[in-house]
Amino acid sequence: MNTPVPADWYLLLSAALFTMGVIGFLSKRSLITVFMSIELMLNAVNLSFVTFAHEWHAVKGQIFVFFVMMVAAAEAAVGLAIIIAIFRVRGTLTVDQIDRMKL
Amino acid sequence: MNEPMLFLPLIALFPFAGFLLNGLFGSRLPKAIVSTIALLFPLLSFAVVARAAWMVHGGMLLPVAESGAPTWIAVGGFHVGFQFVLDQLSLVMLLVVTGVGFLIHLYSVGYMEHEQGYWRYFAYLNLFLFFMTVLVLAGNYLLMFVGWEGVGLASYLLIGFYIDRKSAGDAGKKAFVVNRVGDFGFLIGMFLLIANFGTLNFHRIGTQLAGHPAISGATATLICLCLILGATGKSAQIPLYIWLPDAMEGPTPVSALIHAATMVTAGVYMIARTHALFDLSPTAMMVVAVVGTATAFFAATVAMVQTDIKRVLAYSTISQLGYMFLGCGVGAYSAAVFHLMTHAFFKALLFLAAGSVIHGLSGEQDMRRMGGLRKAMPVTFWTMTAAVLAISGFFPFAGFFSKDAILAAAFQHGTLGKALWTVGLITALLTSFYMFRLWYLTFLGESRGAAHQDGHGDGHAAHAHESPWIMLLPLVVLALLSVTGGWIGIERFAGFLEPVTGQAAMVDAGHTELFLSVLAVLVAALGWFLAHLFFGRDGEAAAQAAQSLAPIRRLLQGKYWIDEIYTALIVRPVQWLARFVLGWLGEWTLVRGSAWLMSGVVGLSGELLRRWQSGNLRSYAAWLAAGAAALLLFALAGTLLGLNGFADSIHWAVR
Amino acid sequence: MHLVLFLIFALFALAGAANLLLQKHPINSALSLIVVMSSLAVLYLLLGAEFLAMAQVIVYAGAIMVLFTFVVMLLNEGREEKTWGSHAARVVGFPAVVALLAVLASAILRAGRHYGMVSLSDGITTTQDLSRVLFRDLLLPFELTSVLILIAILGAVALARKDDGNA
Amino acid sequence: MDGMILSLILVVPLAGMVAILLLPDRGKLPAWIALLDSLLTFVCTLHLPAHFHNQQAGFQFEENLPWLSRPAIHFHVGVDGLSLWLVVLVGLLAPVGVVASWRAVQKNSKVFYAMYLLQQTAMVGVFVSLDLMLYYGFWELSLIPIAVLTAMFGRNLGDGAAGKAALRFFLYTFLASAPLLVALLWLYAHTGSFDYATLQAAVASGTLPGWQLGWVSVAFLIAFAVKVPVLGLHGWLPDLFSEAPVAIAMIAAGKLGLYSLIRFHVELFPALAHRAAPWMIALAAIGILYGAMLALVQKEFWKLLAYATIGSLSFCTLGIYGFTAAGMSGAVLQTVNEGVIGAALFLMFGVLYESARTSRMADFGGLARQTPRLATLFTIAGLALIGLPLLNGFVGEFLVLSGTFVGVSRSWAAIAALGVILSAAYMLGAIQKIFLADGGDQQNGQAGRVARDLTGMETVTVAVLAVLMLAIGVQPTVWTEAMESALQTVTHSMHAQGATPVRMESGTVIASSMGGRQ
Amino acid sequence: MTPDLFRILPEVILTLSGVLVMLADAALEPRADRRPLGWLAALGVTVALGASLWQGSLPAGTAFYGSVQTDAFSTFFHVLICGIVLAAILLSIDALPEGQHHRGEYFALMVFGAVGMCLLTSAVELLVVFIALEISSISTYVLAGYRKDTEKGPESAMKYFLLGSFATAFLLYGIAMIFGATGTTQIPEIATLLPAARSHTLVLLAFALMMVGVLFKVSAAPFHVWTPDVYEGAPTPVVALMSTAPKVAAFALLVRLLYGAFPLLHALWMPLLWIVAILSMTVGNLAALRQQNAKRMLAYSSIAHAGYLLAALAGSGTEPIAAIAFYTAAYAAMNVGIFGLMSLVAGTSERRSTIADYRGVLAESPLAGGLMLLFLISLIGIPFTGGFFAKFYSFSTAMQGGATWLALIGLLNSGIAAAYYLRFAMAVAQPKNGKTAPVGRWGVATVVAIFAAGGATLVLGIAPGWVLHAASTAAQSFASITGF
Repeated sequence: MNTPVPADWYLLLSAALFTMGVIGFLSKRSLITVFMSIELMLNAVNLSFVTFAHEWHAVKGQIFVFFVMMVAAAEAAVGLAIIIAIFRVRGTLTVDQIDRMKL
Repeated sequence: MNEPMLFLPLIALFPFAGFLLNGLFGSRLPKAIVSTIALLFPLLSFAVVARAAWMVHGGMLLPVAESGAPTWIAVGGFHVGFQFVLDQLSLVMLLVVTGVGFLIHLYSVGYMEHEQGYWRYFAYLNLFLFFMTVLVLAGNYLLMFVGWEGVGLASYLLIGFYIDRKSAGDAGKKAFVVNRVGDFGFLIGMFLLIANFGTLNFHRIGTQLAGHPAISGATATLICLCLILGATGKSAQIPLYIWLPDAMEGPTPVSALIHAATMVTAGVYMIARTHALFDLSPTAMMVVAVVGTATAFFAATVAMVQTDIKRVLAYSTISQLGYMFLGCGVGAYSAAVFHLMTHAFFKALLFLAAGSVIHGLSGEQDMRRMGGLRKAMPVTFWTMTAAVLAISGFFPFAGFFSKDAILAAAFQHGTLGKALWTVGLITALLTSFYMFRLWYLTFLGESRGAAHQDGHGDGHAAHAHESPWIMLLPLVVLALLSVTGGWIGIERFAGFLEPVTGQAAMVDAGHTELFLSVLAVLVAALGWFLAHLFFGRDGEAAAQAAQSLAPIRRLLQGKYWIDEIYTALIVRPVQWLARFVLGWLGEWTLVRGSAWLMSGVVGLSGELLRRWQSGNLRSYAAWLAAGAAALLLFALAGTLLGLNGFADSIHWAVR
Repeated sequence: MHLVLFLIFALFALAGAANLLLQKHPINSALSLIVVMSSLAVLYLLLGAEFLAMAQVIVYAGAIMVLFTFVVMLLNEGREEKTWGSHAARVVGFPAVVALLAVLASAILRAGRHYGMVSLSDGITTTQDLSRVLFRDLLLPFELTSVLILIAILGAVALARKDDGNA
Repeated sequence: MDGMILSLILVVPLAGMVAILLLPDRGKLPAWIALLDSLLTFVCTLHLPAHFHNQQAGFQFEENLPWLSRPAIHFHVGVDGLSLWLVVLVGLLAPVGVVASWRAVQKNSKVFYAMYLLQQTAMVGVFVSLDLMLYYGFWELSLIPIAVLTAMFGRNLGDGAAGKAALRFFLYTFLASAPLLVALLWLYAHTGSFDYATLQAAVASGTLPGWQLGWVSVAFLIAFAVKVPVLGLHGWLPDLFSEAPVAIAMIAAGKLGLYSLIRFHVELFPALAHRAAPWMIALAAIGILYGAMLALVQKEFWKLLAYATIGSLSFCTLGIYGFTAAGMSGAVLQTVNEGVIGAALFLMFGVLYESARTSRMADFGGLARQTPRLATLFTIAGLALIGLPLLNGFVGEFLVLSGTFVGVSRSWAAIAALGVILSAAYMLGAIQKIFLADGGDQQNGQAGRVARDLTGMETVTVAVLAVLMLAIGVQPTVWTEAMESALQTVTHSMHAQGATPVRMESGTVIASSMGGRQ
Repeated sequence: MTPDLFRILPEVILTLSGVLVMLADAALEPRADRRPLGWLAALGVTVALGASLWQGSLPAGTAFYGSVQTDAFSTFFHVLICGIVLAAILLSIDALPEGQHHRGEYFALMVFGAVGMCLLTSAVELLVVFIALEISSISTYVLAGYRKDTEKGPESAMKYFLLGSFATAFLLYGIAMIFGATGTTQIPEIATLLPAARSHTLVLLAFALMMVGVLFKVSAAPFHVWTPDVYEGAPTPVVALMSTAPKVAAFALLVRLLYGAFPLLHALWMPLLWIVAILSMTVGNLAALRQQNAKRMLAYSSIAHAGYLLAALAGSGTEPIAAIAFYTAAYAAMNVGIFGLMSLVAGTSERRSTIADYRGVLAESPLAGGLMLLFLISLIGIPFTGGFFAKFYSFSTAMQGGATWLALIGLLNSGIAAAYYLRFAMAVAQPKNGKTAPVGRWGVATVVAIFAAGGATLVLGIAPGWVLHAASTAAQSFASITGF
């Protein structure tokens, strides 16, 4: 009924999500989705935190997640503002086209 | 014993003072003062020499070395001072140098009167006297080398005196550089002396040689050969004679002083001065003799076909210097020096007379445009005649005695000596021939000035005029010396020099010598006769002969193409080597190229790294991810590869 | 029960993440992300983090993702196009990602034996526990967050505001 | 006074620099300050020979103040017979450089003279430092003014050649001094000191790890060899000579590197220097010929001077690495000579260049009439360069060659002596092309027409140098006597470590160096 | 017993002055001159600097339940960071275009950023580290994009932001892992609990992931790719700030992590940092060689400098920490100086961007040109400038740790580096015939900032003893507390 799950399954899921976030960062063409990939990575990390908090019976892990959320919110505000700013001057959000600075 | 006060340094310093005064202020001084300075200081110098000579005559013992000579170079145990020594040999030389030198200064006042840079000329001339006296008075090789190089410098400056003429500059440069080749030998010779004797002092080397006569012949030969190279440079012998004909670009009095009477004899002087060493090396002696004889003959042949009056004299000088070398080479040092002295008289006279002719013809030097000057320039003619007779070896002119002495010595010098004597005798014939050729072409016959001129004014000969007295006076004095200079006789002369040059070589004076003397005079007469045959009349014979001997003539006129051969064999390869091997391969490819290669590789990798920066966010992320992966792998490699406990054993147990 | 829930929501999360990657339109990606986040909220519950589960839904899925969708709408950016701006992303990035995942996974697997099992009822953290730590031990970070938020507001305003021509 | 004089010599130029920086850039004001200041420095440097005790071994006028405690760096300065004349030489050349720049530098003279005086301090610092870190500091510092002033006041600014030359110079020397710093740090790590005497004792004691010490000495050697420059490492020199302003070019080569070779290679690592000597001798002897031959075919005077300099600096190297008393004192003397002669030639051709803006010798011709003072002094300097006896070049060359010939190797000495022939050829060729007629070709000599003669100040300056050439040439003992005791110390310490004069023949370079390794 | 508040006094002052600037900004007329705000911010930072110095006199200790720790180490970096921010604010006062509004936010962001950076150097709780890092990062993200009407400004901010967050995610993951391995996030506790960690594999993983984040912040290769692009697009005074202050803070963090949390992994991170150091220097220097854009070139150079800094970690004992402290100080002085001058010379519109554009500066303005040369010379590492002693200490530390090869490679690298610095210097020195853009006006603020930087560069080069003493005190205090 209450079959326990090994903790490392959660960690594996976290690693998988983290990696998929990285893949998203590498492959998505739209700035917004790239940003979403980062959120995905943060979420993955959060899962690890919660898992470890559970394992250590330490509240700190959960509080960490709480702070990550706040940071994510702050980042989202700034990040989206940057995206808006870039859209204003470039008129596009395609990553591959925003490469004016190079070499 | 009180040291006689000879004031030897003054002999050198007087002309130097003249040089400084004229050199620094001459351009702003009036000509008269320049001339006064220029004449006064050599005269003072001559006076000191004359005083010394008088004292010697009065029984003063030679050699005299001024004590307390200042140090020049002193490093470690090696020590060289400004040491002046007067002995019989240097006294003779000094008398010639300052005496003839002064006469030529005097002559120059007239000859150079209208030249630009009058002050400069005299400054150089005084500088020359300074260095020449240093050379002669030097008590060690290094100081001698100072004079040696210094006279070269003065010669360079005077040859290039006409700064508007490119050929003059070229000639000056050539003289200096060729002399430097000789100096190279001299330097190496000195180094060998230092290595073997630890000193460069003549006296001390002499003592050591006397103390250890067992110094290896090979060493002596090596040193001597090096010194010979030096001597051939300065004294214009094969293989380094080539600069002297070109040196005629200088003003004629310079040719008389430097390139006939004094400087070029420095090689002979040096060999005589070093004879103790040469005596140890028969090989070196043979080389000297052969080089001298070959040069004498060779130069005489070339002199036969020269048309430039000064060049004839230049080759003649080379030829006569060859005699002196021959003298040295057969051990007749005193004879060589004797000839050196008489040669100084008559060759200086020849040049000065030629200068007078050139002066009278407003600069014409080509004998083909001369002729018939006897009447226009009587004093010049008669003095010149005396000189021609002297050089050709007619009795009782000076040249007869000295040349005879050399040839006699050669004749008595074994088998090789006989051969050398033969060549020397033939050379005497040629000498006589080309000197009379010159005599005929210049003074006798008709004036040919008009025949050759190409529309630039009238023939020079028509306007020829005798030179002013100030030029004629030296001519007359030298003519007297050319006539009487030999009367002192070789025996007495050799006796006088004996303390320096050692035992005279000839032992068997008598019938043989008389025979040889007569033969020599006959040969000279034959030369005159031949010259008369070819040039004494209308020159048809000469033309015919020239026709029939065309190839030889071409060879001679081309001066055996020695200059060209040297250019092709030495100058060009050196330039080629410098330009292509060093310049292109060394400098461009190796030095620059390696730097370029390095900077190129670095720059290229920089460029590649720069291109890495694509500007694309995804690429950057990819690199970040790759870096992260690498870092993770690095940190975890041990653990993950299953090296269980790797991390634990290595990483934990560090402390 | 725990296992089942875990499997289901883990699959949801993975599927959402995969969908995020596959979708061409940002709005679809955003919705997929919301799926991931919601699934994670459930997993948090499974791990006994009640408060976080709520916060996850409210803050993340609710606030942040709304912001995202809002910006997507605002900028009206259409489907993303297949552009080829980066070779490195494919040539270097994907091997790197594979390596990354491999390292992470194998490390976690190795470490896993040191960690226990998670069952539904153990170690539920109450908000009270949370706040005790938060407002005492971690007061400083908490206060710092205010500075962070302040900066975020300042920055967002500074960047997103449209300047007048002359200003 | 004796205890402070070196600091004073170091500070006076710096004070002048500050004064120039603070005062306005109006007219000739910076130039005057620089001139007076450098003359003052020169007077200060003259204090050294005046109060120098020839017989006394070791360093004099020493000052030793702690600068940093950890790492232990001291402001430790002092001179001995080796550095004495070089300090004076730097003092002498400073006003010469100002005079040489008097007309050439018109714009931005403030920057120029400020940098110039900085260079002054740096060079003196190199010669007097007895703390290796302090030494290294001055050594590196001396690169900056040369590079900057070349870039700013160089000849061909338009096409960027000046900047490139400056860059090349800097990179060559800076890259080479990177291993030097590593070597210094290594020595410090093993001895805990940068003090010269301490390090010398440490090296001599043989307690330092051998093979690494070998590399340390090689690092020293390379850094200095580039600066000299020794043959093969001279890539920067021709360009710098062609591009740098006269006052800079005249101090760029020679002195610093040669001094460092003696002081910090031969004296510090006698045994290792001994092992390197066969190679250095071979390089030097070939360098003499190489430089002279290339000088022979140059068309531009600056290039000619560059290769001529390589030749005459090779003489110095040859003397140093023969380890003979004559050779070494000849080398030091020759270093001074090269400075004096080079300065004179640079100044004079600089005057010509400044008006004609070309250094092709063929563009001149027949200047002797137009610029008699220049022609005369130029000829004197040229003759000094090619080693005419009674002028300074001869004594140096003679001592080096005789030392090498007698003590080291006859064949290498003979090869080196061949240089005397070639040097005459190229120098006289240059004099002829510039000052004498060139065959009446009307196209030539255009540049010459705008040339001017030396001004009064320039004449006096060059005349002073010319008198000095004569003075050194006639009385070299005054100079060599002061070196004697220092050189004895050198040779003594070398003998103590088994480094006798190198005996070799040209064919045995490799053999002997192999043999030395066992 | 020191009140907890004293331990974060500088941060409090900074926060308050930031808020004050914001409020004053709001109170000012829309069209009013905003420069007084800059002075206000500068005043706040100055007071904070004073407070940091005062903190140095407090006994070392922790506050807020072991969240922060102040000691000589944190004081050193606090002072340094406050100094940099102060200079950056002063540079900005004159550099931002006249009449541009919202400068209040700009100055406030700088001041708030300083809060994060300062805190980063004293934080011993990883949560505080994380928040402080985010504060400092977010403010610099925004500042980087401050010229949002240009094409490059937002792009710069975007790249910085996304890559920064990407790296932060790694750091955070690492924190999670270390939490999972040891059950704590307090640095001192980590060190003590490390041997008893649940899984050593996880520790290694955590360490590696955290290194990714920190090495990104110090822009060490191969995590450097963002640097040139971000510097190019950001306003120059901001570059002066963000090429120094966040890096200084990140190095302090790196030291804290390496010596404070992971001293046991010494044998692991030593070779790792060797590689990273060599890679950073080489990549940075080589890529800078052909660079034409001045700011990009200096960006690459800052990568190389990160390499030189990391080289010091090869040493043993407390030396590396002292060397890093000293190096960061010298590096800050010269980088602030050079970017300040570039800002002054290039003007607010940044009309000079390539190196060739700087041709003739020395002739145009000997003062500006001369100072530029000074800073470039210092960057090359010529003696009697701060840059020399910085390199000297770094490499001599490495040598004493036995890393001769590292020192050799590093110094050869600095030889290569000389090429591009000098190319810049040559350009500055070479006169230009054509028309040159005039050098900007020397405002009081600029003069103070640049002269302070120049003075610091010279003092660090001629009399480094004082700063070195402070640095080694910092190192020793750090060592005595962490007890490694």
